[in-house]
Amino acid sequence: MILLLAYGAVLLSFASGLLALMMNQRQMLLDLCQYWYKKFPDRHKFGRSIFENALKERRYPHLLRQVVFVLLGLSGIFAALAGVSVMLGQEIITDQIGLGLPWLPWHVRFDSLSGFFYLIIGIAVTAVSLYGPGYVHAYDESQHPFAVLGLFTGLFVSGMLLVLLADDAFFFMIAWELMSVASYFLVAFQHENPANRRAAFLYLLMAEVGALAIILGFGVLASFADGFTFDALREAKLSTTWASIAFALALLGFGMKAGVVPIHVWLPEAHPVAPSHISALMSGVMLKVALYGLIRFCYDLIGAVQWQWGVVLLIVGTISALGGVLYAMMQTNLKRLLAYSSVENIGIIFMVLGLSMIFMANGHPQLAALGLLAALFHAFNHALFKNLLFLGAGIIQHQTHELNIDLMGGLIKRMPQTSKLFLVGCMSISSLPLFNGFVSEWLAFQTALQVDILDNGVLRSLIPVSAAALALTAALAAACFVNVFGMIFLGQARSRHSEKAHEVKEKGMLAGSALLAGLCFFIGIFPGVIIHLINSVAGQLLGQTLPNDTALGWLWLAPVSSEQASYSPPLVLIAALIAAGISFWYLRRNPATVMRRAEPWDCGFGGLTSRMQYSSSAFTMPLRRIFAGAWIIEEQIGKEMQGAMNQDVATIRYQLQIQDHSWSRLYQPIAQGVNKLAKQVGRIQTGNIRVYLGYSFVTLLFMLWVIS
Amino acid sequence: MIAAYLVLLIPSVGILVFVLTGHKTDTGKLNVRFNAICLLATTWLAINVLNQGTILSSGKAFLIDPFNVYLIVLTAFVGLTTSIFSAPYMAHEKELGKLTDKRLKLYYSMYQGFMLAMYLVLTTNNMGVMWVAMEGATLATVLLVSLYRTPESIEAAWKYFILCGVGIAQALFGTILLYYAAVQVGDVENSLLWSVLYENANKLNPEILEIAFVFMLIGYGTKIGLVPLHNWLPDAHSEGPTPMSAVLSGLLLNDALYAVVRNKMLVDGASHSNMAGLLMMGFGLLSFLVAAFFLHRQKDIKRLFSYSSIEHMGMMTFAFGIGSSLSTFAALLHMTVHSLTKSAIFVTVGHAAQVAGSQRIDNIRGLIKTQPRIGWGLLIGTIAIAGFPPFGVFTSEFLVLLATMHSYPWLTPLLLLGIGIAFAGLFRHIQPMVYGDKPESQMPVKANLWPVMIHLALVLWLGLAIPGFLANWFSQATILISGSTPL
Amino acid sequence: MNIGHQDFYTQAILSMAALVGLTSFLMLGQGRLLRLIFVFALQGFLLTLTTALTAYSLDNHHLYISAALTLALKVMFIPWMLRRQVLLMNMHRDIEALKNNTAVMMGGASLMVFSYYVLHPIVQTSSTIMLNALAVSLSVVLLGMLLMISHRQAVAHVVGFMSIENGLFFAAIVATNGMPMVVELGVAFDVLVAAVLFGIFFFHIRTSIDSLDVDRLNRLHEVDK
Amino acid sequence: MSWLIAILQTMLFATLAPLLAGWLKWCKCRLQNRKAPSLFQPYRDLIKLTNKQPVVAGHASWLFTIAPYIIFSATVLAATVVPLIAVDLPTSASADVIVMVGFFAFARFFLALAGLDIGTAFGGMGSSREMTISSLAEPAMLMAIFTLTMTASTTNLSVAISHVLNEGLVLRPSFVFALFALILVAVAETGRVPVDNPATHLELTMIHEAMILEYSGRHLALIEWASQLKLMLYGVLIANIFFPWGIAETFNLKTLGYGLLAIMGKLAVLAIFLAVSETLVAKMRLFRVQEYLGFAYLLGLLGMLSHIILETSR
Repeated sequence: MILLLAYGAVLLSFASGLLALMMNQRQMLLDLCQYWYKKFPDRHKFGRSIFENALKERRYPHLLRQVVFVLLGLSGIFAALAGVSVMLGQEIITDQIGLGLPWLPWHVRFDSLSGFFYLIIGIAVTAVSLYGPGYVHAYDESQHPFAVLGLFTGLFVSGMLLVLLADDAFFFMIAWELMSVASYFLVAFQHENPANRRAAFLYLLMAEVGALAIILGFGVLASFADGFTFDALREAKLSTTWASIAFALALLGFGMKAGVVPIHVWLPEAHPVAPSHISALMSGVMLKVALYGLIRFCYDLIGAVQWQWGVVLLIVGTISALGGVLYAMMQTNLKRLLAYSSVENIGIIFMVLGLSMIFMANGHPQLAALGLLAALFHAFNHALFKNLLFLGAGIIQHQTHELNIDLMGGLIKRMPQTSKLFLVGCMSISSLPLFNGFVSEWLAFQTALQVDILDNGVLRSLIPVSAAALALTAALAAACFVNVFGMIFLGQARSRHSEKAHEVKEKGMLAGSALLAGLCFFIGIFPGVIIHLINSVAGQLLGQTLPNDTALGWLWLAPVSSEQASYSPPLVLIAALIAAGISFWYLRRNPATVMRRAEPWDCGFGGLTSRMQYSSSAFTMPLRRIFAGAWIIEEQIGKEMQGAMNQDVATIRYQLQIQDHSWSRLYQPIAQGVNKLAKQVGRIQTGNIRVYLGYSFVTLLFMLWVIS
Repeated sequence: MIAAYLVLLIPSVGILVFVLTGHKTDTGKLNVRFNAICLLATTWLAINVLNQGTILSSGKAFLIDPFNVYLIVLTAFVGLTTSIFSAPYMAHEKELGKLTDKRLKLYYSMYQGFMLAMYLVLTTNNMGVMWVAMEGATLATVLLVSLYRTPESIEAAWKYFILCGVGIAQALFGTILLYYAAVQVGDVENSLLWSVLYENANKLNPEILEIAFVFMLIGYGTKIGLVPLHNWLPDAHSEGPTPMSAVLSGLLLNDALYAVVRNKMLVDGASHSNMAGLLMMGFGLLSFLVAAFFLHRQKDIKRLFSYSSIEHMGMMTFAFGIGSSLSTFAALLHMTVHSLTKSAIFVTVGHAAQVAGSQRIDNIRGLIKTQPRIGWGLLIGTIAIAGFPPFGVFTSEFLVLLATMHSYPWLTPLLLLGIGIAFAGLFRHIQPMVYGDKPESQMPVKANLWPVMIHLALVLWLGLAIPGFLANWFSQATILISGSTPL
Repeated sequence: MNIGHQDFYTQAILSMAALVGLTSFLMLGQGRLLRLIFVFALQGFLLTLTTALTAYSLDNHHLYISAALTLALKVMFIPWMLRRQVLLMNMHRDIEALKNNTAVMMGGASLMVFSYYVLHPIVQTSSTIMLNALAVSLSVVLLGMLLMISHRQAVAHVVGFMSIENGLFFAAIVATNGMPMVVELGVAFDVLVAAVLFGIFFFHIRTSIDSLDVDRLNRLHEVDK
Repeated sequence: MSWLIAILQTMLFATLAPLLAGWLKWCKCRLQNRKAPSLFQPYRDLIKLTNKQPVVAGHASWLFTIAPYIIFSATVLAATVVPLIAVDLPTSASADVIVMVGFFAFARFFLALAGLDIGTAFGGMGSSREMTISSLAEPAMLMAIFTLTMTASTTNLSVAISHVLNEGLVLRPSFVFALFALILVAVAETGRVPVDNPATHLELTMIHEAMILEYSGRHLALIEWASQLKLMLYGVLIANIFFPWGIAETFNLKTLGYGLLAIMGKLAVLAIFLAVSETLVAKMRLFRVQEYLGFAYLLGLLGMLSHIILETSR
């Protein structure tokens, strides 16, 4: 039954993709319809009228879009249901599908870990399918055919779901690459823009390299096992060295997809250029699938984790978290900023996962479970709020035709609904209490604080440092999102587009976002719901659950013991409401002190204009100066002088370009190296036939010499 | 067995008909019909093999075993679909005034001639005849390469002719040595028959066979396009008419590799050293890597894909060289999917070039906007050939990688490097061609893209599931070649 | 083993081998096309003699057919065709300046040694004499390639190509007393077609680049200039 | 009973906070040879402000008007967590020290947003600087807190304080480092000299004041009150963690009274220290703050390391 739900989710998303292909086939359907009714004129009168109505020229595309997204939404709901039920049942369901290699059918396994990620995907897809119809409505069919978008969205979602189901290396890779390729087409969807094409290319290239690394990782395991099924791989007995090689390959492969620094560069290029609801899925969900892969590979397949791997993950995660947030802060393109922020969050998840590994390898499975819990919980939360933010960004782009936050402003009054939803997202991602982001971060800190239990002094001093880095990351993220929200919604409009913007008419777009925002808040108040589910994952994966549902009762969250730490969001919420209520009531009781509105003080310069506001680059200037080494900064101030002695400044032009270090340090050298080598290799093809004959001659002589 | 004779007879009749009747408006369709009948005949042959197993003709002149039967069907199939593509394509070329009736007559008769040579290479049991047929294939196609009579095409044809001629002469020397070795042990009459040689392989003198194999490898390797013997290949593929490029890439290279593998089986039987395998691995890997780099510098779309053919042939050679059952299985599968995919790509490439009126990559832009089917066909074909699942090329590459990991783990990084670089090389050129806004001058052309769709659908099918009978053939061929079953 | 102890047939074969090798060297150093073609025809004639000799000594009838084919193709048809082309294109007065002629000749000589070295393992299975003859034929093949590498004229390339065929043919005769008939016929047919095609190509190349210098066939390359 | 005490304690917190501010100002004036205002001047200011009609910029959004309430409630919530006169209160179990930091972040988030809402240059400037400084202060603060929590192996403030109490007077080098780190952070976070100067409205130097420049009336009162509360909170944190003696461990009138007196005494002393340092030290340039906070972080790290190396024997 559960498996049926899981399959249903895959098939529904697949069907939605295929159905989208019918976009241009209206005429064919019409003909088919005619033919059918000519043949059976008196049957299905009722159905006929419905059908003909549906096939009317004006309604057909609209209707088809609706149906496609309904199917997608159903797929999401099915996935979420399947995920929850498998986690509640704590079952492991296996199956085989008769496809694949002759001696290796596709193996399927649906357990709690898969189920958890199924839930993440399910929620995200449901929200996106609510959101989608309104968003894609704006696309011009001849320029951006819906058939393409719908098809690859469906394939993308089903690819992600299949990755979670896969139980053999071959099937896993097929699903994995299906996911990559489908999302590549989505990135390249608006391909008339050269930047998008470049991003798509980079994305596919990195996906390919990552996939190769993963295949090799499986290959390492498989060479110690008989067969490619995960069951066989689990049995593989590896020496520590080989296991470490396999881990390194998996980290490279999955890390590339997840976008850890320094192999993250494709991510901020690719995610922003896709349509917003796809960016949401990519940033919010696809990265999680990479995380799933890593967890599956390390905890499940290799099994015996080494603490050194944990340290590697911890360091990589810390660098990613810090790097991600620092880069995010410097972006002015909203979606790019969000993409970098995904790098940051993935970094946090990796950090905590690293902690979990360290504890696991040091023989503290309970703390390992805590770490895993924090990592998975943060993954879940990130999926929620990053989806929400991307959807919000989509609404903003939809309404203002603009993504540069330095050209927005004042939208809080023109788009009140959106602004509230977006604020929830910003607060969650800044990990403020009462919202979900805080809970997982709190759990991460709690995990890090258990470090005293370890024997290794280096680890004991390393982990708190990384925890401090986590604190820095969180604070910077808060700064970053204050900037984002402030620039977009507060102040005065900085461009005509944002001045003329208004709230979206499509209710679905708001509903999709509202669903996510509501979940952000709900999970922030009742984190126990999710923790309970994750516990079953930890139980299956590590054989150890948290001693949760503590002595303090269900209102409290006390992961280790109530002595050590506890947090009760509902109580905090109640207290906050009381405090705010009292102050509100008390201060406004006097009718004489009703608020008065007036022009703000403009220092006597004659009116406040939007150009006097702080821009985002001004906002981040202090941090830019403090962490100057983190970026490649090109700042240019061009002054035009005038006046008698050429002393007065007539105009000032300020240009700021900020680049990623890994681009010039890692990618460009490789690209140049390949080009250089290709140039050298090109010299083989001289064009002279005598030289070619010479090659053949020399080869012959050489070979003869070799064998004799 | 009648089926086998029929397979050879039909193209011969085809040659005669085309030579005698000259070019008419419906010659293209007639060509399609000949190929269709041939496909039927091969299917019949395949069914025979399916029922009876290996067939050896009465005079032992022909041998149909699981290794070649699927190649025969594949040849007929690609021959058919390419002829479907070529009919409107050549008609369009004639409209443009590039070709005359006389040349079209040459084209169609040589098309059948080439098919005949291919069938002969595959069906014959005689290593000498195999050589003759292989040389015949060169001779049949060399005039087609220069069909347009441009300076470039003549140059390409000349290079093709000389390099392949000289190369294949080495193969004849190898064959003579093989014969020499065989004469030492057995009866003179049947000493060049592969079935006899294979039975007596362990009696043959290993030293002679090793030398013979070097000559064979160099000789047939020139036709496979192994680096550094490949130089003719991009020229010949890029300058001839596109249907020719499709069959050259899809069929001729396969058949040359087929010949090498047949010889390798003999050498492996005679000598216990893994010399033949190592040589093939070396050549294969070198070709694979060098071709991957070449991809980056291409300016001509057909050259681009001909280098990709070199790359894939390199991979197959490498896989056959490893010699384990898994890698052999992978190589057999790769032969199939590569042929299908590459010929499909060449079909779209041909149309794309017609759309843009040029083969230069820089001039082909915005195909998806100009003619979506061609654009998507090219893009998806490239995705498939670059080894993305769920297409079959992925399956075979995956298996090759795992097999390498099993047998020669330290070579896998090189292989991965090659795959990555090749992929980047392909896509950096493909993307600008299919994406973007369309240039003013580009106009849609009349194109029949069913072959492309069928090919890609087949490749997709092979990627998702290998049908039982094919898997069975592959396994039997694997047993034949490597001596053990795949897993 | 001393050559004096061999029977007449073997002595004859060895002499022929020496002469065939010599003709290859003569071709290698030859700059004038007409002389080159003449030497090539001479080589073909020697080949015919060898074949006939073998046929006679073994009383093998199908080798007579081979001999006749060789005579017709390699002594008459191809030289005639090439000569006609050369005269037609007015190239019989051109002398190709061969670079490093001495080095090429020395290289050719060492190739002969190399062939002997390569084929050494075969000694166990046959007489030294056979080996020598086989080594000579291999070196004829290699010298043919060297000829093509060192000469720029397309006509010389064809001669080189055909001389490789000669070497192969010689090897087939001396090592195995000819190939099976069907193969021989097939090879002969291929050679014939090839010769005809070469004729066509000369014409095309001539019209396209106004010369038969293969170094000028260099449009298709991938070197950054 | 304990809930009642917790609520009482929170109210006490809120009512005492202006007094501490007044005392601080008083000390400072005396030290600077100025005539000091009354100790209760802050109360008067607050009352005056609440009775005034607030004026809000014409295009301010709902966020601007709602922010003061949020800021105030978040700060009050933080106050519930910190044991003032008694330990073992239920409120400190509902949130630990990390949550407390979270409450501060919450308040700061809205304060910064409010600063950006009007669209004046000052507001943006203040928000930007505030967020910068706080993001640098946060790791230093957590480093210091980690030292404590690792010693007591809990993040629950109440439990941690009991732990210190039970242990008695132990000379821990890590505590010394952590104390200094926390003091440095507290100075930065509460916007005191040398990081910020609450008394100035000079546009180029102000941070906190720049953000609330547009506020008036009851809104301003709430924000002012919240910042006084925050100052006291940090004071209590330092006083009760490092010198917890005197805090009530059982709930009866006597111990609670002692606890109150003890904390008032400790805070008074701390305020004197602060006043002295504010008198002696000049305000720093903005771009030297990172060095200052870096030093705080270093102290915290040293504390942590000395805890690991010197204090645990493994």
